Amino acid sequence: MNILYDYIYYAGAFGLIFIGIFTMMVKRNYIKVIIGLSILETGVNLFLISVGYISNGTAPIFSNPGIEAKNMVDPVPQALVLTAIVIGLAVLSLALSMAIRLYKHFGTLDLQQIKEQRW
Amino acid sequence: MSLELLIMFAFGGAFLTYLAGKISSKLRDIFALLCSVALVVIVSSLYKVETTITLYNGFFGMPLSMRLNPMAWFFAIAIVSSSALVVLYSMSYMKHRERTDYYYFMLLLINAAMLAIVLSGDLVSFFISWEIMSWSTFLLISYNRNAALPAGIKYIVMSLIGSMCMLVGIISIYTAFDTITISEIVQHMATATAGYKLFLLIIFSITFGIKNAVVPLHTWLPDAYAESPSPFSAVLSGMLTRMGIFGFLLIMFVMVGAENSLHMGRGFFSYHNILAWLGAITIVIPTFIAMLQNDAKKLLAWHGIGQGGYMIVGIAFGTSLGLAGGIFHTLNHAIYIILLFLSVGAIEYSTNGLRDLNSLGGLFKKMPIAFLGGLLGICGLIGIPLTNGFVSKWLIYKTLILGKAPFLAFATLLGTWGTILSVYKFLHNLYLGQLPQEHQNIKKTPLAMQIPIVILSLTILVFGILPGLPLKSINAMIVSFGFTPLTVSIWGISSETGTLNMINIFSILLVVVAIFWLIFQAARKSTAVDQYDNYAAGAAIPKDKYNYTVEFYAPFYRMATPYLRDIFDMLYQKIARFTEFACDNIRKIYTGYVSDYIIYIILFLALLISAQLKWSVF
Amino acid sequence: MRKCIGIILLIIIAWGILTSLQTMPFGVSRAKVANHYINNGKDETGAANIVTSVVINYRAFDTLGEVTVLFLSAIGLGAVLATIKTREKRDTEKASLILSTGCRFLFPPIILFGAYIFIHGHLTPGGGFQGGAIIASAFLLMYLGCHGEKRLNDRCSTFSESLGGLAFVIIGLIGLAVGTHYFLNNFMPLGKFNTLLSAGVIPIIYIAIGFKVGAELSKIIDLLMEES
Amino acid sequence: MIVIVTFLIVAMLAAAVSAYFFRDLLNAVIASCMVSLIAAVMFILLHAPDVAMAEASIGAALVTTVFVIAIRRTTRYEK
Repeated sequence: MNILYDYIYYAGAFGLIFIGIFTMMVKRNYIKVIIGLSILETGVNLFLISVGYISNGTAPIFSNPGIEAKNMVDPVPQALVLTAIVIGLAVLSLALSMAIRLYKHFGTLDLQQIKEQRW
Repeated sequence: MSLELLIMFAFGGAFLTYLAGKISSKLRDIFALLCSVALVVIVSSLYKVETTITLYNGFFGMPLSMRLNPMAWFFAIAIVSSSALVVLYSMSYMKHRERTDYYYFMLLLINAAMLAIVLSGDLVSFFISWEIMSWSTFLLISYNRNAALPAGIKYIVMSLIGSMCMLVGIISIYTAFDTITISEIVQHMATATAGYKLFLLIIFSITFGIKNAVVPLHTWLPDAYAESPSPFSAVLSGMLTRMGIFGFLLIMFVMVGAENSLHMGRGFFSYHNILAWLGAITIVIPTFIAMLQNDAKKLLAWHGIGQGGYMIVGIAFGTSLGLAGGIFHTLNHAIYIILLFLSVGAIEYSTNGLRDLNSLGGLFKKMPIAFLGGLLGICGLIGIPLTNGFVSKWLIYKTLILGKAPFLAFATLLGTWGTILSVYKFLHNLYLGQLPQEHQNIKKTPLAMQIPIVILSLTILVFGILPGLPLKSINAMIVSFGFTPLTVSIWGISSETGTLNMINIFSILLVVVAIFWLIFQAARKSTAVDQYDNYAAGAAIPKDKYNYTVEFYAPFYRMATPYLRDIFDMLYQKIARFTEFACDNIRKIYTGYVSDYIIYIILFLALLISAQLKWSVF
Repeated sequence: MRKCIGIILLIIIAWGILTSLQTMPFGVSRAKVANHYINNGKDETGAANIVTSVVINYRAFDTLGEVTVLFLSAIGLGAVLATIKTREKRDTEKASLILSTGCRFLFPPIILFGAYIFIHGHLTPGGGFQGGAIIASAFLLMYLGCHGEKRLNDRCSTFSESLGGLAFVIIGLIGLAVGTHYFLNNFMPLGKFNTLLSAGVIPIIYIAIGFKVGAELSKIIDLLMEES
Repeated sequence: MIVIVTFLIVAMLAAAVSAYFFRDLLNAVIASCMVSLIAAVMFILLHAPDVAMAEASIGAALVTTVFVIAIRRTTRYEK
């Protein structure tokens, strides 16, 4: 049980990462590839946050006078992930706009067919 | 002070010319001419001045400096005066072309870069100027687009290989001696091992060999000369290619030192002997290839390679006589090849870009000045007495004979025979013979094109009769290399084994010519005929085209063709094609399919991880 | 085929990760820099939320770059979509009165909530990014519910976007000029801890970021929604 | 507690796997929205309220909307 408790978050994070990568590697639909990318990104964020976790810790906010500094979880990965999420949205919407453009041009989202039509 | 002024004038003039061209083309032409004339004035005012200035001190703690000594001055005056003449010539030649601002900018930039090369006092500024020169030359070679682009690319690829070799040499010198200033390198060189010196000699020889077109490395030259605009071909062949000779002098006699570079290796397989033999091959083969060319500029281009061989033989032999011959030949070659290119350019200008020897002819009466230039130019090229080529070739023959090198001497003589045969074809097919119908009303040669041709023709005669003028400063250069000085008078040169005195030859020839002329005048039986009459041999002349100069040397051509293929060019082409093929196949891993790229990334990660797990490499 | 290769590669990577995770136990240690932020952040920046103090004070230059990336992606999106000129007509049903009225009713409270989030960024969880996203979702609601009748005011969004970016940079430059001379220096008085008007420039910058992010995300949604 | 976390993670992975398998892209997007939502809950459990807020508002809401818009302008079904 202890081992499960230690590694359950990591397992979840890497599970997401692997599923995301596998989707990107295997799927031929462009939007499916982008969905894989977003799952991968969520996994990476989860992993970063769980690295900064402290057992029996508190959130890094001095909201009440009684909160002590030594129990706080690591704020640096949180700050990192905060910006990463926003950038992730920007990247995804850019990729999706490319998808729209590709569909307008080729009439399909299948990467194999797009590759064949390219020349 | 005037050295800074010189560099400032050279580079600033180039940029300002470009800006002036944006205002008006007439202003630009005048400005360019004034700039190049000012450079001539400044350089000639620096005669016999020896000075060093530091331009910039902060280049990684190494000073970038300029220095003036006899060698630098000699090359500098040749560069600036030839470029002034070419700028004057270009004023008419380039008048109705496109992109003339760019042309003048590049021409003056090349001029400035060459000045900076010969004046540079350290290897880094030498390298920078060398690169400026190479790149602007590339841009100007491909000025005419179309066929000129491959020529330019060929040039820049080979030139970059050379530059990279030079960079390797410079970095190794910096790591070995911790300095880049040439005068300090000279002092450190005494402590270096013989192997290191040989390494330096070879690696710099590749650079300068490419620039000077020594035979295995010559393939860029014919295309580049033929495809660039004619005035620039003149600069390219006259001075720019001869920066290679300057480099050879720098590395052999200044940096490594004469006593080292002339005793590198043993017997036949010594460095300077192999270089001399390469020079001999460079003389013979290109000269005979030149004979087969039907393009006037290509013919001259192959001669440009061949004449470079004489200089290499002269300086590789390494006696004061040979060195004087090699350096003097550099100057002479510059004079007559610029003259020849300018006169071909005049024909090109008049006939709207025609330079095929088979379709021209009989232009002698239409363009007398260009004919004069062509005639005196080929006289210099062959080395007929009273022209400047004679003196330098005499010095080289003399060196080879005194140095007991009969095969090399034979090679140089063979080269001269080939030269005579091929330049007769050149002269005849352009100026003599029948004038084709369509060239009856060709454009007149403008004055700005005639002046440089006349000046250069006179210079050929002056340097031929009074070789002492340039030989004095060449002598100073040789002394600065540590050789015994020659006894030079204004008429010629004298040594214990023989004397050359041009005034004697001149007066003898004058007397002989006078006698023969008198005899012919007295016993004159022939009558003057029309230019076209002498072909008919009594038969009626066909109206359209009757030109027996077509396929000159055809039997020789049939005989020699199998042996005269340019095998090095073919080799390089094969290497290039193989590289292209390999790259084309490597390119195929970029499938344009997102999932493949992800698989590559994951594959790389997996390889790293398995390497770490198996062998713990990190 | 592709699946087999993918599974094999992922198994290799999983194996490598498994061996390296054993040296990284869960929930015990903190990075050294994090200790500094937690122990001194309260006194140095005056913000109760340490994440905010890291984002806006200690790593504010990163944030500036990140906002720039967001801006660039909005530009790129516009550039990619701008060339599509085909205006296809889809027959969509008009939203009912209740739905559209509800959307219009909810719009101001959501905006207010977003503003609340980014104004209180230094006290409570949240801040400019989250607040900006909430504001963008308010606009999204208007697009979905009111069937494109109400559009984002182009000039207004551009103005607030550039105002936010400009305020960020100008405050940073003032910080460079005043006090200890580094970019985005917290030069204003820190105030009383855990009140709204505290923590120097942090609330101001977070408000600027809120404007900027809100305008950019709304613009992205506007670009994607238009013509469809 | 550990039971809840395990359940959440299993649900999250199941959502991700179903996002892989769904042929209907709209379903796949909803599944990935599920992943983001559960991840937001897990951020709360990991004491990262800021990130949870961002993930819920951006990762779950806005990303999904953007996907839906893109699917609407292209095709709905894979293949």
